[in-house]
Amino acid sequence: MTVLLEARSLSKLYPIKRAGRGVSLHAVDDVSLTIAAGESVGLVGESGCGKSTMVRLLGRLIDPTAGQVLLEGEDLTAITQTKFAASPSRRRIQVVFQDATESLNPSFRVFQAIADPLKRLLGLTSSAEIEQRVRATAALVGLPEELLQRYPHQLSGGQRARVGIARAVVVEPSLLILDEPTSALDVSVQAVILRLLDDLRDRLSMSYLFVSHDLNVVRLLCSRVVVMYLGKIVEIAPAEALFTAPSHPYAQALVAAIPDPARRGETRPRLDGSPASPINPDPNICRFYGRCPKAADICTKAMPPLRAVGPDHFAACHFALSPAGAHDER
Amino acid sequence: MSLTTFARNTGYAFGENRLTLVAAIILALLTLCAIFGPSIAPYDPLLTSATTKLARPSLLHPFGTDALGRDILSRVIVATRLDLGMAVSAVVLSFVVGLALGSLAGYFGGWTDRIIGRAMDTIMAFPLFVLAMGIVVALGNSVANIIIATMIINLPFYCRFARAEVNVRRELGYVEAARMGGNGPLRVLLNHIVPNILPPMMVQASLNMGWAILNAAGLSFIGLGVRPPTPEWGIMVSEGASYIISGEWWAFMFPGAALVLAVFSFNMLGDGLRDLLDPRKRV
Amino acid sequence: MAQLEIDNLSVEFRTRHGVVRALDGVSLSVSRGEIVGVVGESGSGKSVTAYTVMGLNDEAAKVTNGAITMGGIDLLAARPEALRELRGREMAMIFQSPRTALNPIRKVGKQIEDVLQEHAALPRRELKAAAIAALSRVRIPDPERRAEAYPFELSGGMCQRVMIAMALACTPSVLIADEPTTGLDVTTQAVIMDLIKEMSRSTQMSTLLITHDLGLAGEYCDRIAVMHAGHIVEIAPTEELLARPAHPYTQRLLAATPVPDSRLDDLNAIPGHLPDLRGALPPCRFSGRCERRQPICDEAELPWTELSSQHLVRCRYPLS
Amino acid sequence: MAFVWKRLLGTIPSLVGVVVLTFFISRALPGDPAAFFAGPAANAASIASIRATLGLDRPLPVQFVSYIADLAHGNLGRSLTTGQPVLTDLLERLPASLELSSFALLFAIGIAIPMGVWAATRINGGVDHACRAVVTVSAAFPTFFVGLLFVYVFYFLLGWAPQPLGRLDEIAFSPPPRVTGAYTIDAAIAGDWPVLRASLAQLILPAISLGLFALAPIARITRAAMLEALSSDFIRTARASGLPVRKILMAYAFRNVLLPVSSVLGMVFSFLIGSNVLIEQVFGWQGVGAYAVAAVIASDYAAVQGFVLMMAVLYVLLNLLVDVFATLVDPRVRFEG
Repeated sequence: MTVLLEARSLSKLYPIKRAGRGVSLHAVDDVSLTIAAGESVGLVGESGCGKSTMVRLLGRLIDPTAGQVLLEGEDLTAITQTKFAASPSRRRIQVVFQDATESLNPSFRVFQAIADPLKRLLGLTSSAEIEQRVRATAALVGLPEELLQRYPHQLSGGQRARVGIARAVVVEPSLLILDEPTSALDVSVQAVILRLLDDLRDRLSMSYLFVSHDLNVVRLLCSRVVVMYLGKIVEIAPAEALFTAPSHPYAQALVAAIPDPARRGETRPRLDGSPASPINPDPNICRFYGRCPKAADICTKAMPPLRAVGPDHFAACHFALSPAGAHDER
Repeated sequence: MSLTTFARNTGYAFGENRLTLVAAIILALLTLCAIFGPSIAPYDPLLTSATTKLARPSLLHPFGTDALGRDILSRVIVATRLDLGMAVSAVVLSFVVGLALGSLAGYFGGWTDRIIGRAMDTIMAFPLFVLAMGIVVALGNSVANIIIATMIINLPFYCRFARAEVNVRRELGYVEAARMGGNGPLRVLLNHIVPNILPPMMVQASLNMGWAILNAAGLSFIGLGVRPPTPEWGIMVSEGASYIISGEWWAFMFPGAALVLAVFSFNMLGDGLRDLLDPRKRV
Repeated sequence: MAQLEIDNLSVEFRTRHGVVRALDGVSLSVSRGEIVGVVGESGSGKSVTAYTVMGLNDEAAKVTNGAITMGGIDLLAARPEALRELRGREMAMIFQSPRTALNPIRKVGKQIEDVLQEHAALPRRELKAAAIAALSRVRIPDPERRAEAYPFELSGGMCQRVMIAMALACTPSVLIADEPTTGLDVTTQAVIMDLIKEMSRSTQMSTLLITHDLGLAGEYCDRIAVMHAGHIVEIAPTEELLARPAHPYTQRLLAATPVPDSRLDDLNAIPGHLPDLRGALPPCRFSGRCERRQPICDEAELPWTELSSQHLVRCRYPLS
Repeated sequence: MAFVWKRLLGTIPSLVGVVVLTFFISRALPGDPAAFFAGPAANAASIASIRATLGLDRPLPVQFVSYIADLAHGNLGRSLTTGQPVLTDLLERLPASLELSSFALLFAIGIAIPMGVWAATRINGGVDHACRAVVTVSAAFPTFFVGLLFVYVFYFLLGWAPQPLGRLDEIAFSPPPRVTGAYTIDAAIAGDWPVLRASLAQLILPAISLGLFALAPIARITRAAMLEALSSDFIRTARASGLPVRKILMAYAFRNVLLPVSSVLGMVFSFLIGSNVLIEQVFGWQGVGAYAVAAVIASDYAAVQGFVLMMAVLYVLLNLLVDVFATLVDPRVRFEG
């Protein structure tokens, strides 16, 4: 298994000027993560947990406050934003953005939208070649040719989603980051897009980072899942393990919250309240403290590190069971 | 927007609101006056006559004559070029400068934004017409300076509008997608953002044109910028004002009506354009 | 007799581009303490149904046929003023995006007081205490302090609780929940749905849950009605509907909805899209998308098939 | 009240900007003020001596410091035409302008807001059409032209209005003892009803001409904001809760309209102060605007600069009032501030 992308201790802090010097919102806080070649990783968590910031950090759309993003060992964060736009690595990480309506330039026809990255990133100038590649990609994502001359507002939601995907895969990236690609679609369309995405990953041998709040969808597409809470990773697990035996109390609540007709009438543990403030959080208090059913004194004294709780399975909780069994470090 | 939808929307805008069509026709006529004014005018606008002072409107002089016996119709026609010219040049200047400054401020943020924003705030801290007066007085009493003053007091509107529009779009998916697609900052701004903010800015400009005309005319009304005997609507109204209390209404009425007509047409056209661009935003 | 009874309801919208037949022959009933789900994709008419019951449709909407009764009162015949007095007291509604559904510049406690003041026979000085009591009924911690908050100071989940507190302040007999958890996090969704379920059980309230999420309806509803293009195509007790869908659309919808044990290969799309609701429509509005379609589907009147006393399907050839 | 202080502090950058810009307008722009003051007949020596007396031969920063020092002492220079200190002149005439503008504003708000609200509740109804017509027409009419039209119709043709020559017919009446400087208020204080009546008669036409121009933006924004409020989610909630129509309109929709309306008031003040200059000119109103126009014609440099500065300061203060009002109306503003 070769590592394609590695995030090392990534942090993104947004200073809050009004509140004074040194006060900042910790959107992403010391997050490390790897994605293997050909792997599909899910990223879940509630709104405001730092998912979108992670997308922008890994997509090199914003600069991290600290930490690095490495693509096959090359430190991308060492390249400045402006230079990165023209660097050969730019094409290797692409993002499919949430809400296809907003992510398409309203004044670009579908053809232009797909052709633009070809011109900029691959430096293609021959219009015959561009046209050939745009058509091939359109066919690949199931976009009828007659739609190429349309504007985004003349397309349906599903068609827009396909254009968004086509624009990202036309440059044949190694890593495709999908930011809630189906959240605005009806289930019937979502099903088609999910199958398309799964199919594309095989055909173009890409890795996926699939960001979603819908755990059922993540489960369908991903082999490994990363759970974030308030800027921190709280659990990393193989998909099956996460859904059958989540280890971190937040992950447990998350899995328990999935609507499931098969479990009608069961009383399941619920997570009440709202998350603590992401502004200058105390580095020695577990971020989940205050909402956590297992909270104890130790949780306010030390931030629990991610540690192994099973094969390829890590959790950041003082009470997570280690693989050896029932020993905890109280 | 495809050509057919554009045609449909145009038809819609005109059909739904006949005023827009009327406004477009009036503006076309005014433009003709502005271009061919001196050759259309029946008399020399500067030609005085001691015998026909303050003559009532008649077949010979449809709009009557002024206190110096000059033909008011000719003066109103010839003045079109100057009045529209001042407003159009001021609006075009503030449009271009405002778009440039606003886009830079909105896209790059930080210091660029703060400096430009502070400058605009300072302009906006004045009552705008009063600032325009101050500027013309300081720069000197000339038509060029009226244009500059009108441009300056209009600038914040365009600048802020462009800044806000760019700012909204900067975070939008398609701009981030353009960056993912290898576009550098300038290209993102020029190829992906500016084309999308031009249409709403043009609407803004056409709505603003009426105001620019009013400002320029207001300045000449109080004796700034244009000097007699140059025909200009504002100054003609001002000259005619003295004869109202003795009942010679035509000297102020016709140039004033021309002014109203021009402002009204631009406002209507702006409203129509806005409907055309976004039928939902109808007010 | 059911608390809420919708009988053969048809609604049209007059638009610039023609008359949209948004609802056609919709019948549905909700008993005391029962939660009935209305499930469908966007444009299926589920929200129109809810708004028509509440009398909140805009002026372009016109009820062309049918009846709605609540506790024996004919809602469609009621005078606007009488209907207004029922809203908030006898029937209440909660919406999606609770943050914008609350008045941004009025304290949330005050907004609940407004409802109480209108519908509850309470002296003025007791309003505040009653509002706080309503907040604590939906288990908002520290209700005295929260009553003084503005919506923007509360999280989305908390705002939805305020909405529920407001809706339930006068213990209505009918609650309509229109996508109440869309836009909320899954964990919050679970808490809110638990709360709605608990409230409807404890006060014997009839609840109509409008949702696009079949999984959610499957967990919380007693019965589910599936809507497609302004028709209810199937209605059945939840277990029955999920286990033995009889309408091809229901089956397709189930196959397209990811649930915890579904696999990608099982996930199926629904071919085609909703028919244009303007102009002529076939008796079965699904026929254009249906692979089991027969010539007769586009001709004769569409009958209801009764598979059991509780399970009705609007298809000539139901799946068995 | 902390937010009021915060807003007050927030005006400092504006005031600094105003002072700096006024200084530059008066000193650093092309055109030699000394030559200007010296008049067309001056020679190089006389210009140089004027330059020295004006302190224009000193470096710019020094000039700026002395300019600030002068301002701090309320010294705006001396008017060439009246021979008095500019500040004295302006303060003497300011009440007349404020009186006129306040009446105009009251007229505009009193008509525009009810009209906008009414129009929005019955869209495409009679009031709505009337509202749109009034907005369209009044936005197209230059204030000075409206003023002149009024004079022609109401004075010359109908004879209803008194001669448009100032604030009071001073042949028939003598001004009331000065308390506030506004004749209407002073006359009311003095209990001098004939003078009150006469001064109101003088006031009514200029105030309405001025108010008409301010009316358009207020009515427009009220109608638009009310429409938006009425179609918003929280109004739907209020309807679903069975609140009475009156309450929905006033406590829910209208209060939410106050914020956008108050934000357009800043613009309206700017219009009013500007148009005030023109209207005073038309009606011979002895306010600061007419003073400034006279100064423009007489090339009375210091007077014009003083006027610009005073109006800017007044405008900044008015905007401060608007801000404070917005903060009182909308809790969100308080928290963002």
